[in-house]
Amino acid sequence: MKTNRDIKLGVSLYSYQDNYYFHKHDLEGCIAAAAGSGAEGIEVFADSMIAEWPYITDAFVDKWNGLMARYGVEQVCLDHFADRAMWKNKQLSDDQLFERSSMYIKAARKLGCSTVRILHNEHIGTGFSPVRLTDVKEVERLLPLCAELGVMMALECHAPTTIDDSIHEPYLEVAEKLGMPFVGLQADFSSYEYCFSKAGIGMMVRQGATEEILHFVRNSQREAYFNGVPFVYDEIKHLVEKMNPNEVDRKILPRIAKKSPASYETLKKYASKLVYVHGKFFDFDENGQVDNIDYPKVLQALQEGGYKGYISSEFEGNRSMNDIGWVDEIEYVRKHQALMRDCLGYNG
Amino acid sequence: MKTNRDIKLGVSLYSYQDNYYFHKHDLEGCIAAAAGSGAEGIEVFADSMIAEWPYITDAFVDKWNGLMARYGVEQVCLDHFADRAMWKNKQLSDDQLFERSSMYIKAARKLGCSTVRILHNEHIGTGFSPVRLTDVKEVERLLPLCAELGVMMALECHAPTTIDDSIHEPYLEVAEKLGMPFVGLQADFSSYEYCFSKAGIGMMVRQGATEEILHFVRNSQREAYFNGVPFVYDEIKHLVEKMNPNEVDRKILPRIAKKSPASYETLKKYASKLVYVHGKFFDFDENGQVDNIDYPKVLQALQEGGYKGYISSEFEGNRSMNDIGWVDEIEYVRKHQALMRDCLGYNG
Amino acid sequence: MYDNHILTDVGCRNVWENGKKVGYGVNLKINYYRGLPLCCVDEIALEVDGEKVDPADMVVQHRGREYPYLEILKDDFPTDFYWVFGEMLRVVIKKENGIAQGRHQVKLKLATRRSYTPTMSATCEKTLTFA
Amino acid sequence: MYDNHILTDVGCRNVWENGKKVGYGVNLKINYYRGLPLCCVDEIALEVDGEKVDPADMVVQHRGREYPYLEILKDDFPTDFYWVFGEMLRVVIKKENGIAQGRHQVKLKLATRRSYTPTMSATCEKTLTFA
Ligand SMILES: [Mn+2]
Ligand SMILES: [Mn+2]
Repeated sequence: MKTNRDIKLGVSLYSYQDNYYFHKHDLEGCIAAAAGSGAEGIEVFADSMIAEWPYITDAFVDKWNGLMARYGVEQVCLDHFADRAMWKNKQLSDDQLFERSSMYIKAARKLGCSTVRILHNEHIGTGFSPVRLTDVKEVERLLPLCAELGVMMALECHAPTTIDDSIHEPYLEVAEKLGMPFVGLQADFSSYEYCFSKAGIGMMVRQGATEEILHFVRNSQREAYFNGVPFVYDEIKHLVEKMNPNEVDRKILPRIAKKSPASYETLKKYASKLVYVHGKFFDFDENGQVDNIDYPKVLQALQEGGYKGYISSEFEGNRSMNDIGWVDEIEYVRKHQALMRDCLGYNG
Repeated sequence: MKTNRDIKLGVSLYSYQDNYYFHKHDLEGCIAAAAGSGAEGIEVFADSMIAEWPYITDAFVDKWNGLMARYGVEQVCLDHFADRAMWKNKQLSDDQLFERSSMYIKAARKLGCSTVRILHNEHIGTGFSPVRLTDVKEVERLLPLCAELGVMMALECHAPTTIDDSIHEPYLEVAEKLGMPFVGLQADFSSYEYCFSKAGIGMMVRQGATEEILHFVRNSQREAYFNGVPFVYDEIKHLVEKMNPNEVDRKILPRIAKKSPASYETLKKYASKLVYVHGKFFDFDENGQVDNIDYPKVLQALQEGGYKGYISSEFEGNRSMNDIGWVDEIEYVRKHQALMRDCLGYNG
Repeated sequence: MYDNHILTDVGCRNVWENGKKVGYGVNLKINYYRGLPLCCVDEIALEVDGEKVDPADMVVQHRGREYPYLEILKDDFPTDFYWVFGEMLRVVIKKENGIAQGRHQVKLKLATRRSYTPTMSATCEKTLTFA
Repeated sequence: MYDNHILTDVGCRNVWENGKKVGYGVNLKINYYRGLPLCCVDEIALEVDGEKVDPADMVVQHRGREYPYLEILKDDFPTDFYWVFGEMLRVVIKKENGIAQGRHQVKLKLATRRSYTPTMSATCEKTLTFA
């Protein structure tokens, strides 16, 4: 349902991946699910739900626009990927990667999306991606095309990075240098996790971790967060040791024990400059709150900071729960949209 | 694999209905399954596995013949139905039913099937079917078409009837009268069940029957059969009463306690006149024998009686077992074909 | 036959027109071992959250065409529109504002007329998530 | 991702030509949340009844075309043949006389290269019935 609010709510169809993978819902069904949740914007992964990708025929464009009209929603964002490791022993050259990135940007334009989530080189920090993703040099080459087509490149700042991490700055600088303001920051709520979600506990236990230890660490994280003090794993490490962690625990703990939310103050300060936001979530607690991200605080910061644009539901709990059965993504997103509307005062 | 044996083995694709219904295998997959079991003949339900039914395009015919060539099998029989109760308050007239029956016969010819399993009015005796099926008068009208096209109408004699039941005779008489020998008897092994199959026990128990009673009755049936004496339910009725049968038992018992195999001598006597045979089965016992039909005896009677034609596997256990999970029809048919080859001495 | 499977969660969702919900639909599979002409459907009865769906609100979508449910029950409805074995038949319930997104208890009774056996009725009850 | 589902029993069967078995095939689903170009397949390794399938015997069937498996691993293989998300990729193992009809223990290792995460490998072992 279209509104003229400053902060609008969308859904990334990524949230419905199991429905699509297992053929419960096709692209139209996923759009219907998003519209039915009360969202007004659609983010689409062309690589997932446009079966003719990497081509987009006029017939598909017509169908797409028809779907937007039928479901009373608008296209918001298309996700770009940087598949540089295209072959076993050979990678795309910078020129080739530029060509592919252009393909995503043109596709976004064809589908009416004003934003492309660009997979920039510092998306998840440095040192994890096996290849150089879309770096500053590539973005600089893409800017004229984006300016011509009016497509904004959103730099998704995903945990472990944050929107104020200086590694994203060179991208903004190059846009300023060229006088082409077509690259901007995108927040992903993964940066605001104050503990790990219980969605993952089951899977970790099935992989051999000790349930009691996971709950103990998670509860310590929550206690610290709600007491307003930083969580320092080293302070509870001796207690964990007494619980006899096994090898799986020892492998998992350094990764999940790192959680601490980025600053809400900084988020508020940056809010008016953000070009897109991912409302990441994994699961809810008994009170209907997201169980590891403080949505009221995060949304308050965005609202008070004057964010204008879309926050799109990005449900990721499916991946940690679907190994033992069906995860009702549609229901998760529905609740998530209702929660966000609550936080933003849209229900009153 | 094609042979020039007198008795050839086929598979009714009916056996693979769950594979088709749940989209594990399409028509080609079912034919591949039949060919892979070692069968050389295919019986097809146009109503089930020809998606364009009631039309058969030339393109389908070509595909069909191509499949027969690819899998080294031949088309044997197409199943006719007599959907006279076509509407809620109105039935097909005799003329209309004749038209529909003609449609099946022409379809059989198009697909190269020399036989149509005709759903004649006494298929499962009298008094059960809610409408008049294809009766003698209809068959008389169909005979000239069958003669012209060279298609044999097989009167499937299903339990509770038998091949020597006089209710089938008028059909043969009318063919003789017209001098058009295009209707003949088809045996279905349901007439040779000497007890009920254990395939059904689970489902009956899930419907509320008492497992101990079912096993007791079944064991009594088996004991009688292997001792060469007729099974008379009234002789064990007092014992069943002591087991406190509930209402479900009382409803089920009269139906399942009726089993007694038709005469092998009669089968032998009729064998050379039969035009088709359904190797019906539900389940195997621990020794790999069909658990309620004496295949060695039945096949011996057919062989000694000089049967020339196809025996097609007709697996029906799926229907009594698939309410609690996947029934591996392909494996059942594979074992069934091997058993029939054994009985007929084709493996030595 | 196939009682547990006649009601599917595939494509279970609201139906929209011009940004508004105008109904909702479910996909059914047949309760028999073969396909049947649509006119052999004896009854499709739906109950949603304990409330009976008015048959007059139901339409049946089949191979790109749509028929009011009550139409397929009429005498002389064409005999060559087959509900194909294993394929889904879509039933849409016309309803202003559709159905609330989320889980609903749905009960289906499906009865079909067959050649040589009496009309067979299958029943299936499931919690379905409507998108 | 989707480890339990990458190996399917759909269309699991022998492949025939002129009345003879010439191989057998299985259908795979992708181990990722999106489709990938075929050239991003890093490895498809099959083990049947404990025996490794020779990669040289494998062909990949995709949208009406067939490629030797080793071909898709080669540098400069086209980048626009997508293994569509949720769709099956058919792998046929060429083998005289195919595989014995019935149940076999099949193990699949599927590795795919992705944009920002290292090559991910999923493993799935199932008893499959080959028709
Ligand atoms: Mn995100
Ligand atoms: Mn039969």
